[in-house]
Order: sequence, then structure tokens, then C-alpha cells
Amino acid sequence: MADYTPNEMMTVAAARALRNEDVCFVGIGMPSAAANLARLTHAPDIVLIYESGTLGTKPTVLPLSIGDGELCETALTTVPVPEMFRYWLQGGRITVGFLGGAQIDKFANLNTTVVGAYDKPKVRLPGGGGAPEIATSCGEIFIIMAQSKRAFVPKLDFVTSLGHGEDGQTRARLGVKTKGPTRLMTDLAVFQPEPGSNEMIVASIHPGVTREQVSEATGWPVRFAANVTETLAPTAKELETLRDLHARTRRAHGEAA
Amino acid sequence: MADYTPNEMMTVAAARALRNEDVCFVGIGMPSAAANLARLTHAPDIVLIYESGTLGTKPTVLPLSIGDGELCETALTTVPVPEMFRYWLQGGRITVGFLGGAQIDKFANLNTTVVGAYDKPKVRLPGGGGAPEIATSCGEIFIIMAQSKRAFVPKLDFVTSLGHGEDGQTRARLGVKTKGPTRLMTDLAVFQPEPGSNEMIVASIHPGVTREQVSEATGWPVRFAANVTETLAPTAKELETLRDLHARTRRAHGEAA
Amino acid sequence: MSRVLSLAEAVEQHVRDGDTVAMEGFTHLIPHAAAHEVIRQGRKRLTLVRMTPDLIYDQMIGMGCAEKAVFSWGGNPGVGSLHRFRDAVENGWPHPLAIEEHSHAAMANAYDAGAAGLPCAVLRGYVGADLPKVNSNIRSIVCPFTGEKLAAVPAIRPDVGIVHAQKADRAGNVMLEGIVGVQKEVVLASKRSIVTVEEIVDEFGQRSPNAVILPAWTIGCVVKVPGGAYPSYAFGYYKRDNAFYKAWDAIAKDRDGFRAWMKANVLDQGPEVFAAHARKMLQAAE
Amino acid sequence: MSRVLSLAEAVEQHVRDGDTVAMEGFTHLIPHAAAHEVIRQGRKRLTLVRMTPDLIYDQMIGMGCAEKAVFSWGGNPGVGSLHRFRDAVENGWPHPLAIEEHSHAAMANAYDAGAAGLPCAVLRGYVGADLPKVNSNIRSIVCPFTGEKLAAVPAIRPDVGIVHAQKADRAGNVMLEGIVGVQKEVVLASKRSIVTVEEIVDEFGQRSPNAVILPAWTIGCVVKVPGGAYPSYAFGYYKRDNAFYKAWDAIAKDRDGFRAWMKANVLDQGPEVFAAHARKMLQAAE
Repeated sequence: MADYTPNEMMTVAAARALRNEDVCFVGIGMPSAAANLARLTHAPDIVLIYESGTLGTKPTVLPLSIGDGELCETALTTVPVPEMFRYWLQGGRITVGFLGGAQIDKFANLNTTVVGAYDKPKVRLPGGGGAPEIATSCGEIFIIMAQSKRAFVPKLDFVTSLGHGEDGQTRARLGVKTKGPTRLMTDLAVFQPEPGSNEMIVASIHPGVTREQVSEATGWPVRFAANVTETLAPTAKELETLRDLHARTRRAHGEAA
Repeated sequence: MADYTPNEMMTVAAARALRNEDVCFVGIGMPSAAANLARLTHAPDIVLIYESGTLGTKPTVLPLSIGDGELCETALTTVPVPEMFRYWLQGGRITVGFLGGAQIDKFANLNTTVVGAYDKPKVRLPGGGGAPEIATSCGEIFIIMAQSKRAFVPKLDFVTSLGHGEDGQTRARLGVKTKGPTRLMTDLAVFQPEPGSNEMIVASIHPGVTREQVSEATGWPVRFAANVTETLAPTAKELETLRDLHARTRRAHGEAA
Repeated sequence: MSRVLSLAEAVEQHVRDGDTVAMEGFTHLIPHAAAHEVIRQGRKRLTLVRMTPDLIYDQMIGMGCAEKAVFSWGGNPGVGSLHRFRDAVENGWPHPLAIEEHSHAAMANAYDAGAAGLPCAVLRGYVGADLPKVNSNIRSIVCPFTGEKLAAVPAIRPDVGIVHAQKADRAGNVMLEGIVGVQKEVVLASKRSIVTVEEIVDEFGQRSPNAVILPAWTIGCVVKVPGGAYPSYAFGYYKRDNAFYKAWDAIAKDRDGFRAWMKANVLDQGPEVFAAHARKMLQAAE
Repeated sequence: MSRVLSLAEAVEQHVRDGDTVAMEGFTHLIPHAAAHEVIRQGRKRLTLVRMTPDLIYDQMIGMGCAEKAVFSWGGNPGVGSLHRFRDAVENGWPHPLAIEEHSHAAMANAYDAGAAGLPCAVLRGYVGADLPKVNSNIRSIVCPFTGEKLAAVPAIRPDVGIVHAQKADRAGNVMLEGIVGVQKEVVLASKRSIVTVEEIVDEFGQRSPNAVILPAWTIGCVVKVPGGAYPSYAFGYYKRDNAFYKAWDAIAKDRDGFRAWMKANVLDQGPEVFAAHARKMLQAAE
């Protein structure tokens, strides 16, 4: 077994959560790496959709932006952006959406808008983009985020997108029919919502990581499932595929520099 | 000057009302003949749009249906039907819409829905189709209808599409910004709305037709403008172009019978 | 993921008595072969949704498949009346037909809303018209910014959507072009769907990056029926048989004549006759 | 009917101080050359509308053209922050920037509503999110059929819409393909419009019957600017300069460095430099 980085473990864990039957709304960065890793390994038929309008895209290198030419060139077809959000996302056709953020709380609500007050921000983040509707329109949500106390906070400065809400029960209260966040993949562990409370609790810990490390990197008193397992380390094939993908991507994005 | 039929006079009068700058929403039948006659004579740049989604179409034969292949093959491009009604008609991009009907009243409201009661119709007509929104979304409306007491009635059985309303003032009252019916071309005369009252009054009478004939074919006490003129008879070029168009069309529609 | 079936299997598995069925195609690509199969299989009490009932629903209504029609223009385009449709509405033959009537704009928006997963469509429509007085499914909302009153109609969400298209690939994706109507919307809005196609190809190959394609995973099943749109047409394959549309007027005028025609041309036939119909129109195609 | 102008004339005639301007292109076909011309002509107090402000608005904001931004995602895609945008929001440099923030879905729907002539757009959006608390232009309506509460946002109706496309024909019609974003919507929604294109051809020739085309009569003016989307890209012409997007992070981080770059690369240049930029990316294009 080759060595691997925490980031690679996180990406591999996310890729494994995807099924061959999924229709996945992919974001840029780690979600894109994870979704394409899944497609290049155990889920060859997975349908990847990027919000730029590309349906069923099969990029050979990862896009830097959500609308790189590669996505359109390898897609089944490309639709206008209003149609993407209306017929494909809101239409309920996506089984899994990926999200990440600057801050997350224990009910997997996310903030990608501001640190500090909205009107007088300490840090103005990019904002929600597709997230507010991805969070409620996709069948379920996978979240990928590296852990730290700064990111895993007791209370968000701003709720950009709904997870399980303030008390874990908000989705049902608002009549939202989709599942919301069902998995949170970090560089240390995999979280899943506790049945009933919907609090994100640790389901598996990555090899070599301790419970204490997970607790220290979480800004709320983190809880562990009764049967926490060790995450399966990346296989040689997963690592090789992921690294090839990243190497191809670096060459493609750097070559015209 | 060649002989011509009342129908030809009606079509020619309608064609002449169109300007080279117009963007025209064309219906099947006489409107289509008139719009294409205009395009083939004095208005070569007129933009013809059919509700099947064909933008800027230039058919060499008249379509039998609103979606004959000819319309698509000669169009600048073809858009989906929801887009046609949303971006192009409702979007306010059409300068002239053509309408006709089974019944018209003196304020140019039209009925193409039922003769008799709606729930127990004596005659079930095809219905509104695009008309209800054409009537209010186009910059102005031209109407083509052969005159008879059965068609030109004091009161409609059903208002399929708004003209100037019950009392001629309905458009303003409902906040409709477009002009509504500005011309009514019949086989006997051309009507225009009287400024102020918006009652359709006779502006010109076709050659050889008397005021009495117009009155007898109108189910309300028809009024004549102060300065009624005689409609200019069809020119040889207009007649020749129209007849060629109809001959080509007959050959095309009949050949596979 | 779409499966390739025979037309008989597709209708058998997807269309049930009492269903709300939308067979679309705006003049172009009307799924006539599929409708004939529904008639042959004797489906009853259907709610038939279609902007223009056209010959396809005239035939189904006349054969007693329908208890309700949702439509926006019920004529034979460029010819005149749909006699079977009228006979059902005016005289209740072969049995009464309930109607829900809209404008084209409202129905196009309602399909769009169905595809978009919305409960209703909003449009500037029906201003000064009488339809809202006789159709309780035409209501209104007020724009919260301008105060303008706009029309609202319920989204169309059929049990089954049936359309015809030019081609499918081996993976079951469907491509259509030309007058695309509300074809994409009806498939996306429907719980189940059948797409009949002119041909099944290995791969679509060279095409516009914005080609109109329904991915396989949005479709219930695909059926190859060459000529399946006749007497409507398939852009790039064969022309509309305008002469037949004219001839239909006489065929449908009389109840007995209609039934005899349906027996000879529908009940006693199978979907393979459509290929011959299309061949007849082929020399006319471009 | 669209007229062919020089870029300087087009901006001179169509963009006024205080206008609401939407320059669109979703990652693809971003009208960078037109934005540089607006900067060179020193337009002020603009309300800049765009789903993703991207480098194009980072430059305009940093150069003091804007007093307000309407947007839904304000980052450098795949790279990080837009430093000039942040500096304006966080520190009021070069002067304060008001913001009106939406989600992508809401803005896409708002452009659609603008093109469709509606006063507002309706979507199932913002459920459980905080944005409606800080943006009074996010309101709601209730479906008159189901009682469901839906989000409503005002239609976007810019004074000027500016987009880039692949080609225009001699008649002034514009064709685009690939990721078409909200390009069509923004032109149809705007009172005035400028379309820059890679080339002007005699005729479009062979094309899909459903090609994405903006008819000449919907466009204010057409300007030929080869490479005009760089460092964004034009499908079929040249690739996105991802390396430049990464390099922008360092250029924009520092106020002085930014200004020096803008002087050398924008203020002291003309639109003709874009052709050279695109040539650099050409060998990479397919």
C-alpha cells in the first residue's frame, strides 16, 4: 500500500460513497476530483452534471472552473443555465449533490457567505452560488471539508445552505422532502447523521487518526457512533487513478502559463 | 388590371398593412398568405414567426399546419414552444399579431371557442390556441375575417381573446399597454378603431362594394369614418405573387395524396 | 435508465386504464403509432393532455379511450374541425368527454412547470378573456414587487408522457431536432414515459454541443417505430402528409365511416405499417 | 436591427454613467474586451449584474466603475477570492460597494423572467437559508393550487446587456454554442445590448435547426473583437487560460500591483490586444 495524504483519503472516501446509478451535481475542487475518481473506478456509468449546463460529462482532466471547455466537449449535451437550475436541479432529477464550505455546524448547515456580520464582514467569502438550492433539491447531500476548529463551529455566522437546520428537525418542519446531508467526508473521518437527532456523528475514522485528533479539530463536542469503524485505506488502484487525474490536470492547466 | 376575388382583395389589404420593419406572429390560413405576400412584395425584411417555434421563417409554399417542415427548414432557427410563448410573445418582441375568428363584435373582441353555451355548445369550435395572449402581448393586432351577419355579431357567445373590450375601454382599465386591434380586413372593407371610442368603423371600402353591402353583412349598426376611401385594388404584381404562392402551395400539399 | 421494448410491451407496461396521458409533438413528431397501440390495447377512461388534440386524439376519443381532454386548440390544422372530438363534446358520442381548456401559452408554461418541479406556472395570460370563468384551474397570483396580477395554472404532471423522436443511441439517450415543441418538457414532467424513435444508432456522433437530447436516465423506455409519427412527420426523415390531414375530414365526419377506417387501418394492423406510410412520404423529404 | 460598430463606439453609445449593466457568460464567453473598454472610457456609478463577478468585475470594481454589485457567487473559480471585490466590500476601496446577493438558481430565473417579460421569477428556493433575511428583494408567493410557499425575486431588466459570442452574420444575427449560460436571456432582458463576436461571416451556413441564435432585431450592436473573451474562452476558437486565472490571484492581491497591471494591460492598450491573447491559447484549442 502506497503512502497517501489526508486529502487523498478524504477524496477517496467521498468517491466511494457514490454509486454507479447516481446522478451527481458536481462542484469544483474536491467534489469534482471525487466524482471523477468514482467514474474512473467503481462507478463507470455515474452521470456527472456541472451547473454550467453540461449533462453527462466525462472530463479527462479536472476542470479549474465550473465551465471549462473540457466539460462541454465531453458532455452528452449542454443546456442553458436557467434550464439547468429549473429542469435538472429543481426538477428533482439529481440523486446526490456535493457541497463544502468555510464553516459547518453539527447539523451540517453550511456557511460560504461571510465570516462576521453580513453587513460588516470580517471576511467576505464567495457566497452561495448554487448551494442554497442544491441543499434542498438533490436527493441527498455529501459534504467534503477538511477539519479544523475554525471551520467546524458551534454556530455559523450565516446559514448559506440548509443542512438539518438549527435543531436537526428543520427539513421536516419546512416540508423539505429530500434527505439533506447524509455523509460528511473530512481529512480525519466520515460523519453520518445520527438517526432521529440528525446530528452529524463520526461513523468511521481514517487509518492512523485518533478520536482525540477528531475531537480537537471539531468546534463542538463531537460524538462517535456506537460502532465506529476504521475507514478502509485507499487502494493502490484508487490512489493511482486519483494521482493520474491530478497529474493530467496540472499539465493541462499549467501548459499555457 | 386582372379580375380578383373578394378573398384576394382581403389578403392583399392585410399584406399592405404590414411594414418592412415588422416582427409578425403569423397564424395559419389567410394571415399566413398575407404575411408571406408582404414578404414577397413590399416588405422583404419582415420577420415572420410561427408559434411552433420557427423564428424568421421564409417558406416558399404556405404551410398547411402551424408546424410544417417548410417553416423549420427556412427559419433562422427554431426554439422550443415554451420559449416561443415566454421569451418571444410574452417578452413583447412581436410588433404585429394576426387573429381571426368565428365571431367578432364591434370592439373587435373575438370568439373562436363555442357557439351557444360553453357547457352545452351548439358548435364546439377549436378554441383559443395562442389567441388569448397574442391579443394582449403583440404591439398591435390585425384581424382578417370574411363578413357575414353570423360572424359579425352584436354580442359574442364567448370572449376568446380581448379586443377593445365590452365598452371599448377595457384595455386601459386592465392596464394592458399594447394597442390591440388596429385594423380589421374583410372581404368588403377595411375597419379601424375610431379614436376615443375604439369602435371598429369602416375606413375604406373595396372597389365595387357598396355601403349597403357592408351594412347588410354586419350584425351591428355599422358606422363609417368621415373620410371613407376606396381600397386600392390589388396590383398585377400583388395578384401574380399571391396566385403563384397559392399554386405552389396546392402542388406541394396535394402531390402526395 | 431507458430500456428498449416492443411497442406492445411498452404500452402494456406503461399505460393503465384511468391514467393521465400526454402525447405531445407540436405538429411535428406526433406519436401516432403509439396512440394506435393504446387504441388496440383498449385502454379506457384516460385523461388525454395535449396542446392540439389533432388527429391523434380525434382517433382515441372516437374509439372511446378518453373520459377527459385537457387542451388548448382542438382543430384539424388548416383544415377545420376534429369531428370525433366535437361529436364527443357536443353529443357525448361514444360517451361524454369532460374538457379542461387552456391557452397555448398556459399549457406550454404548465409543461415547463411540470419539468421544473414547480406546482404551478405563472404567466401574463388570459387578460380580458372568458376562459378563467369556465376553468377553475386558471387562477392568479400577485407579483410581490409590482403588484401586477398574473395568471397561474397548475403544472402538468402526467402519469405517462409519450413522444416520438428521430433517434436513440444504444445507451438509450434520445435526440430530436427541428420543431421540438414541448417534447422534452413532457418527458421530464411525466412519472413514466415512452419514446418511439425512427432509428436506433450506435452513437450520435458529430452534433451541435447544444443538441436537444433526453438522457437515457430520464426516459422510461425506447421503442423503434420507423414512420411512427405519420401522418405527422419527422424532420430529416419524411414529410407531413398534408393530403391525409385533408382527407381525414371526410373520414371522421361520419361515425360508421370512422369506425370502418379505424378497423381497417388501426385495429387490424400493427406498428409495422408506419414504415410503409413513411416510405410513401420519403421521396418528398429533404 | 443590430449595427456593426467599433468597440469604442459601441460602449460610447450604449453604456452611460449610473447604468445597470449585465455582462454575462457563465465561465465561457465572458466579454472581457468590452469590460476593458468600459474601464478605459471611465464609466462610473454602474450597478454591475452578473452571476459570477469573476475577474471581469474584479477589474471594473477595482478601477472604481461600480457602486453596486448584484451577484450569486463572487470568487475566482477554482482559485480563491476576488481580492478587488473583497477590498471594496470589506474596506470600501476604492469606494464602498453595495451588494445585492442571490443564489445562482434565483439569478438564472430572474434573467429568464426578464427575457420573458415578467415582473418576477418564481422558484423553489432559499428554503432554510439566511439570504432572504438580508436581501429584501427575496420575497415569496403562495401557489394558489397547493398552498406551497415559493420564493420570488424581481426580474432582471438591465439598461445594457453585454455578451460575447462566436459569430455574427452580415445581417447581424448572432450564433453561439457550447456553454450558453444566460447569454440569450441577458440580451433579451436588456433595454440595450452589445454583442462582441470572434468573427463576422457572410452566412452561418449548415447548422443545427435548433442552433442558439439571437436574431439581429433583438440586438443593439455587434462588434468584432477576436479573442474578446480572453482569459475566458470561446468554444471552437481558443481555450480558457486557466494559468492566467491562477496568476490573477497575485496580481489582484495588492492595490498598487493591481493598478500597475491595469495601466499596462488595459488603460494603455486597445481591444486589438485580445487577438494576440487568443492566438497564444489557439494551439490549445480543439
